[in-house]
Amino acid sequence: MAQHNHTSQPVKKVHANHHSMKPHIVSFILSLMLTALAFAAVIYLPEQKGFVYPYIVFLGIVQALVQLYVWMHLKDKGHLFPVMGIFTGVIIVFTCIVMALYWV
Amino acid sequence: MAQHVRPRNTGLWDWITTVDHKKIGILYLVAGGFFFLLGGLEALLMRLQLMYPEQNFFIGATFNELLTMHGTTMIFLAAMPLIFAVMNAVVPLQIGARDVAFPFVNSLGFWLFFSGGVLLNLSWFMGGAPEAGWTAYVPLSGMQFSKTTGVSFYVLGLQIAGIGTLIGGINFLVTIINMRAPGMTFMRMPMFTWTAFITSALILFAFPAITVGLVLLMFDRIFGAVFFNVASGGNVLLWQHLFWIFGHPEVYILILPAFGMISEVISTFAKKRLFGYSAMVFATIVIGFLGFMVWVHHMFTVGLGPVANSLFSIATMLIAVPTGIKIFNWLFTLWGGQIRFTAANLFAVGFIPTFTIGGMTGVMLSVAPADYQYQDSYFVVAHFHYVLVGGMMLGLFAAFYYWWPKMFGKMLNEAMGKWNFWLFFIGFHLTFFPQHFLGLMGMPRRVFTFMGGQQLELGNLISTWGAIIMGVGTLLFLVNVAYTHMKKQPQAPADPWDGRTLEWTIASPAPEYNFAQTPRVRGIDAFWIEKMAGNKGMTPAEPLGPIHMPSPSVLPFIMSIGFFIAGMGFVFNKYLFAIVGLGIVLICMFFRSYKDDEGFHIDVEEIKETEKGARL
Amino acid sequence: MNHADHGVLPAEPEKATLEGRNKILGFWLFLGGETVLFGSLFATYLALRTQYVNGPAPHEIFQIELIALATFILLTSSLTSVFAIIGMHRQNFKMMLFWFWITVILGFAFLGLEIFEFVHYYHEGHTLSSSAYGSAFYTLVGFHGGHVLFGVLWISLLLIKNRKGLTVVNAPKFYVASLYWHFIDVVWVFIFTVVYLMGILGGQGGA
Amino acid sequence: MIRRLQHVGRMLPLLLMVALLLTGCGDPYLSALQPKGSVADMQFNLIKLSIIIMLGVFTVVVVIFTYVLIRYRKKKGDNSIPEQVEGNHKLEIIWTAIPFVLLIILAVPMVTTTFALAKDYSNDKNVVQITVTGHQFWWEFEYPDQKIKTAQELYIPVNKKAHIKLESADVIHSFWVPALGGKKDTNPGMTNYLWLDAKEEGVFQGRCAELCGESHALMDFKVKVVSQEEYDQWVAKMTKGTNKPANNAVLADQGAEIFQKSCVNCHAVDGKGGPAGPDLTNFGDRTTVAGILKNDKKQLAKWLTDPEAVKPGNLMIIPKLEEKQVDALVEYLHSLKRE
Ligand code: HEA
Ligand code: HEA
Ligand code: HEC
Ligand code: CUA
Ligand SMILES: [Cu+2]
Repeated sequence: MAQHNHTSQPVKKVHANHHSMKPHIVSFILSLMLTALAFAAVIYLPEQKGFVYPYIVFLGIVQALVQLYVWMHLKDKGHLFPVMGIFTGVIIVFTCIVMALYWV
Repeated sequence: MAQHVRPRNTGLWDWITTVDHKKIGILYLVAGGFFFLLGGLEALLMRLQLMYPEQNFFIGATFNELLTMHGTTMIFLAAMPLIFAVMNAVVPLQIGARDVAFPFVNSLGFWLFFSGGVLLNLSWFMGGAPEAGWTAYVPLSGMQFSKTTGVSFYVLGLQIAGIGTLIGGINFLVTIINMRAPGMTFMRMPMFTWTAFITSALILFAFPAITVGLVLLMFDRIFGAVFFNVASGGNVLLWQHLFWIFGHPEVYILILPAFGMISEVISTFAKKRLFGYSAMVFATIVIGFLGFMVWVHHMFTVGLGPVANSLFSIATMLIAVPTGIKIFNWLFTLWGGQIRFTAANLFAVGFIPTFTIGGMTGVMLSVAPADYQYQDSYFVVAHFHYVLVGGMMLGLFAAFYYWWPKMFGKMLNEAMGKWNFWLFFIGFHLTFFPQHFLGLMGMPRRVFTFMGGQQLELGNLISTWGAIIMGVGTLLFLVNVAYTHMKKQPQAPADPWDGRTLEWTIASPAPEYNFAQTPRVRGIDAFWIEKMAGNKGMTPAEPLGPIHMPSPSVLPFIMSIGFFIAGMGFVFNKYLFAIVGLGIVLICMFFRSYKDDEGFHIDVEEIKETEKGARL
Repeated sequence: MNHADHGVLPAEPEKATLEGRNKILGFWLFLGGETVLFGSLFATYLALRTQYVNGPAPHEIFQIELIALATFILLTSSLTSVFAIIGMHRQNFKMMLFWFWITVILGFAFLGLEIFEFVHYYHEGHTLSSSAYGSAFYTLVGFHGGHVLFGVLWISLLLIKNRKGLTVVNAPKFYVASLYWHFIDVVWVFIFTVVYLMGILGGQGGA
Repeated sequence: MIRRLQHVGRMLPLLLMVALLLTGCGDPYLSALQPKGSVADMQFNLIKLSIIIMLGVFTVVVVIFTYVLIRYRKKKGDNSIPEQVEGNHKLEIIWTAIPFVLLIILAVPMVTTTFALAKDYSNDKNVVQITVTGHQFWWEFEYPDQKIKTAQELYIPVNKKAHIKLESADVIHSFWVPALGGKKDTNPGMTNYLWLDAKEEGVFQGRCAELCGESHALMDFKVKVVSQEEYDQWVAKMTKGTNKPANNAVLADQGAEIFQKSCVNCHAVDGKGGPAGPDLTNFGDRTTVAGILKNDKKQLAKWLTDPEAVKPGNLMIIPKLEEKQVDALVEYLHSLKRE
């Protein structure tokens, strides 16, 4: 297929880690652990809500970042606009959440 | 590589299947223009009713239908598509691209907008139009208080049109990020392309909020959910938040492209580069960002408390700073220039003081305790028409006069254009200036009448006469278009205005493939640089070769029909229709994904032929 | 171009053409929009999280084992779709197909659990109309479920259609589908945290 | 600082002009430009301050604008190419900084006023406590301490604060008395507060400022500001008073009978009757029917004959009444006068 051969962005070169399973298995185990920690906190510390709420939200955010950066390759080069897209979204989501908690 | 034959379609079929951004631009222009006339007609009817106190032409529900449909039509079905029209016609040309990133999606975007718009307007004939205002506040817009199907039409029409707008926005983002010609760095992009870029980003992040709002309202109205039903624990402020988290960015979605158009027109007709280009870019980004942080200024009177009100009041005021930067940069672009008062430039120049007034009443509104007086009064109506009509519409008219030759290959008549400007401009101020005072004198908005003897008569009378004059001005534009296209006249030159940017380096109208050879860009105002260097045109960045084009497709049109049928099905609780409609959509998606579009090629001979015929 | 040339693919076939790069970037931006979409749904849920007037409260009906299982399934499916993309990058077409099919199967398993769960709640009197809480719950979780459903259908279709081999034309499609699938998993992380775990704790508190 | 004062000094005549211009505007009992209470006063001060700032900015813009358009228009035959100026940092900093300063000048009184207007007087014994409920398309006023319920006309004593609790019976309305102060919404499922006072006796026009359905335009009410004595008398009348006998007692009795049959489900008189319509206990004293018609025989008859023609979409649904019945009802309703 002929392409529009004018582009301001050169074709990206390969990154070796795309071929390797290791980082992905590591992040899978990490995700499992984070999930398990969250469930455990809810099961074993049901009375300490003041701690558990922020704690599990924090775990969730860490897990989301791991998945975004490792599995969805945001850590790789050439992902400036995806990163901007997602995090602009996140900022707006954050304002929405604040709205929901304080002003509705 | 298989050489595919170039499909040759003509007439209606061609318009329905086209994926050419220039033609889609024209489709947006025609459809948006039609809806503008419709919205204008609704405005005229309202103004007629309010010409004298206690008249009885359109009262009660009818008036509410008119005002809801006027606002909704103007914002979603006139302003948005007219902006998309100019973006489609101009952005790819300004960045030296042969096409947009997703031609198919682009066409789907148009057809979705159009079917949403048609769906919404059919409500007039199918049980009544929505009557809860363009803001559709719950619970008034809920089933309990709005028993006709009007609001359901509103919900589904906007939902469908909104999806179209959203994918259109993504298309422009990717086009601008990935398809720029060599040398066209971000900081060399023309101002209009910049504003189109930021506007598309705002669309991407703002529309999902209204999508969710509309889904909640639809579930409440159609599936018995209770989001807004206070007795079941629902909350009526939730809708207002979701609406305005979208709604405020929406007004910047509308004004930013107008800022871009003005920037192009003013710098061309002052024969100067844009003063403070980098500050302009920066200001655009800041306005876009702040736009998401101020939505509560529409809700000062709902009782969120002094802390929220103060914070959002200050955040809102801050937007005056980047906007002020823009105003002064335009003034200083004109400063020291060689100003030519063409029709396009009249509109652009008229924009400056008019928008300034609108912006300043905006800042007045942002003062929360004072807004307790202005809110939902005609003062607000005056404010937003100053920014929307005096700002955005003047910008759009400037853009039409300026880019008409590039879109159609014909020049609009200048003398008529000037009449068009003066009638519209004077009519505009007559209509909306007195409304500031009406509001302060105690006239609420969205009222179908006012009582005599409260000193509101004069203002309303002037306002109605102004609207009539504005209507004549608008009609004059139509006459101008008709005259231009009926009269035999030579094809417009490629560069009629002594332009500065890439779109003026190619023939008018632009050939199908835009650029025979992709140009190499050497700086801001790329064409002007070459002109000053004594070059005839741009230096090509590639040898002449066959050009690959996407094939036309009727799928977008069919998909939009599917959405239309589904929408109707939901409005009338006929789920069979809904399923059939959505089925059509899914089948089209299946086909699209199943059959790869291989496109076709325009060969070198044909390109040479076309280029020879062009009047460069 | 659809046919032939396996093996001579560029290293990252999904980004080899401008069309491919456009598709991937466009899809990322779309995910940015989806972020706001789910964010608004989360905000709605949070705003109404204590409004279970006539219906049951979350801690009365949620079953933590079920949620743990669903979470595990979806997380694993995300991993398998990573493997599929690794297969693509190794130009091992069979490997890619295999892992994508596993992903699809896991996706269906997740959906099955969710349907089972919803039916169960329905019998407990927790419905779309039982309370504002119910409306918010079903809309948020249902939107996610709808995304899962769309995802499995989409990936299946891709797999059925592209049996012949990998090309620079279909590589971006697979890549984008895997991005979509990961995104659904990321959203689920917040759903199990905010909706289920916090619900089980007793939704009264703030976050 | 001194420069700033001089600046303000030069603005003074302008300020006076603006004030004069604005205070001349509109019906004195309706217009926000002729404030008659401390809330409206504070708001009017902010309005004036912001208008002055805006006029200043606008003058600068228009002066530059006019100069540029006249001075730099292209002259015939002049084909020179203007210098392509890139920008000017000094200028750009100036027009970024000055608006900032102006906004701070505006923001400070904004914040203080916002908090002043949000003061809670709900437990203040010296403040009149009132509950206002918005209905499609009429206003209900309740004085919980005195156990008075009325509609369409709100009585408050002059120079005394009133703390107003805002509620809604159906959709969102907004309570607005421009000459006394800004508006606040009545939200279903929520309670809002607002305080007001009036510095002058008189009848002030109030309106609903949020689209609430077909007759939103006609959802007017009146605020009657009276002297403290008059107010006390009114309270006494409303709480302990009885009605004066009607002029035509026979007719009025007939009316009362019809009323008990067809109207009492929705309207209460002396605490007996349904809540769907306005309380009519003191209807004879009101100056309006349904907030918009003059309360005389003819207009009341018009309302009773065809309420829909007066207020489209209103929720008073009654069977068609005969002329005689209407006459009787009018006589009866006008006899509902407190003494
Ligand atoms: C194109 C559309 C557009 C634009 C650009 C704006 C711009 C602004 N708007 Fe407007 N607005 C609307 C469309 C728009 N608005 C609409 C449609 C509504 C009503 C919706 C409805 O209820 O139906 C509305 C309502 C609205 C409200 C709510 C009113 C109410 O309902 O009570 C407020 C309150 O803060 C507000 C504020 C502002 C401000 C501060 C700006 C600023 O961005 C303006 C900035 C510009 C300037 C200030 C001028 C130039 C600056 C200088 C020359 C520098 C120096 C200036 C100073 C120091 C002051 N707007
Ligand atoms: C881009 C947006 C936009 C535009 C361009 C306009 C344009 C105009 N608007 Fe609009 N207006 C809104 C957006 C806009 N408005 C919004 C959002 C609202 C709020 C709605 C709500 O409260 O919910 C509103 C509300 C609104 C009101 C207040 C209604 C109320 O609160 O009761 C009024 C009243 O004067 C008004 C008047 C006008 C007028 C006279 C024009 C004029 O500029 C129109 C000029 C054009 C014409 C006059 C057309 C001329 C053409 C013909 C006559 C030919 C017709 C032929 C065919 C159809 C084939 N508008
Ligand atoms: C279904 C309920 C209902 C019934 C029955 C009803 N009304 Fe009404 N009435 C209302 C409502 C609601 C209003 C307020 C209308 C408005 O202003 O929008 C009203 C308003 C009025 C008013 C004006 C009140 C004011 O404060 O200005 C009068 C007088 C009146 N009704 C008299 C009557 C009489 C007499 C009858 C019987 C023949 C009657 N109503 C029966 C509901 C009812
Ligand atoms: Cu009540 Cu408008
Ligand atoms: Cu706004």
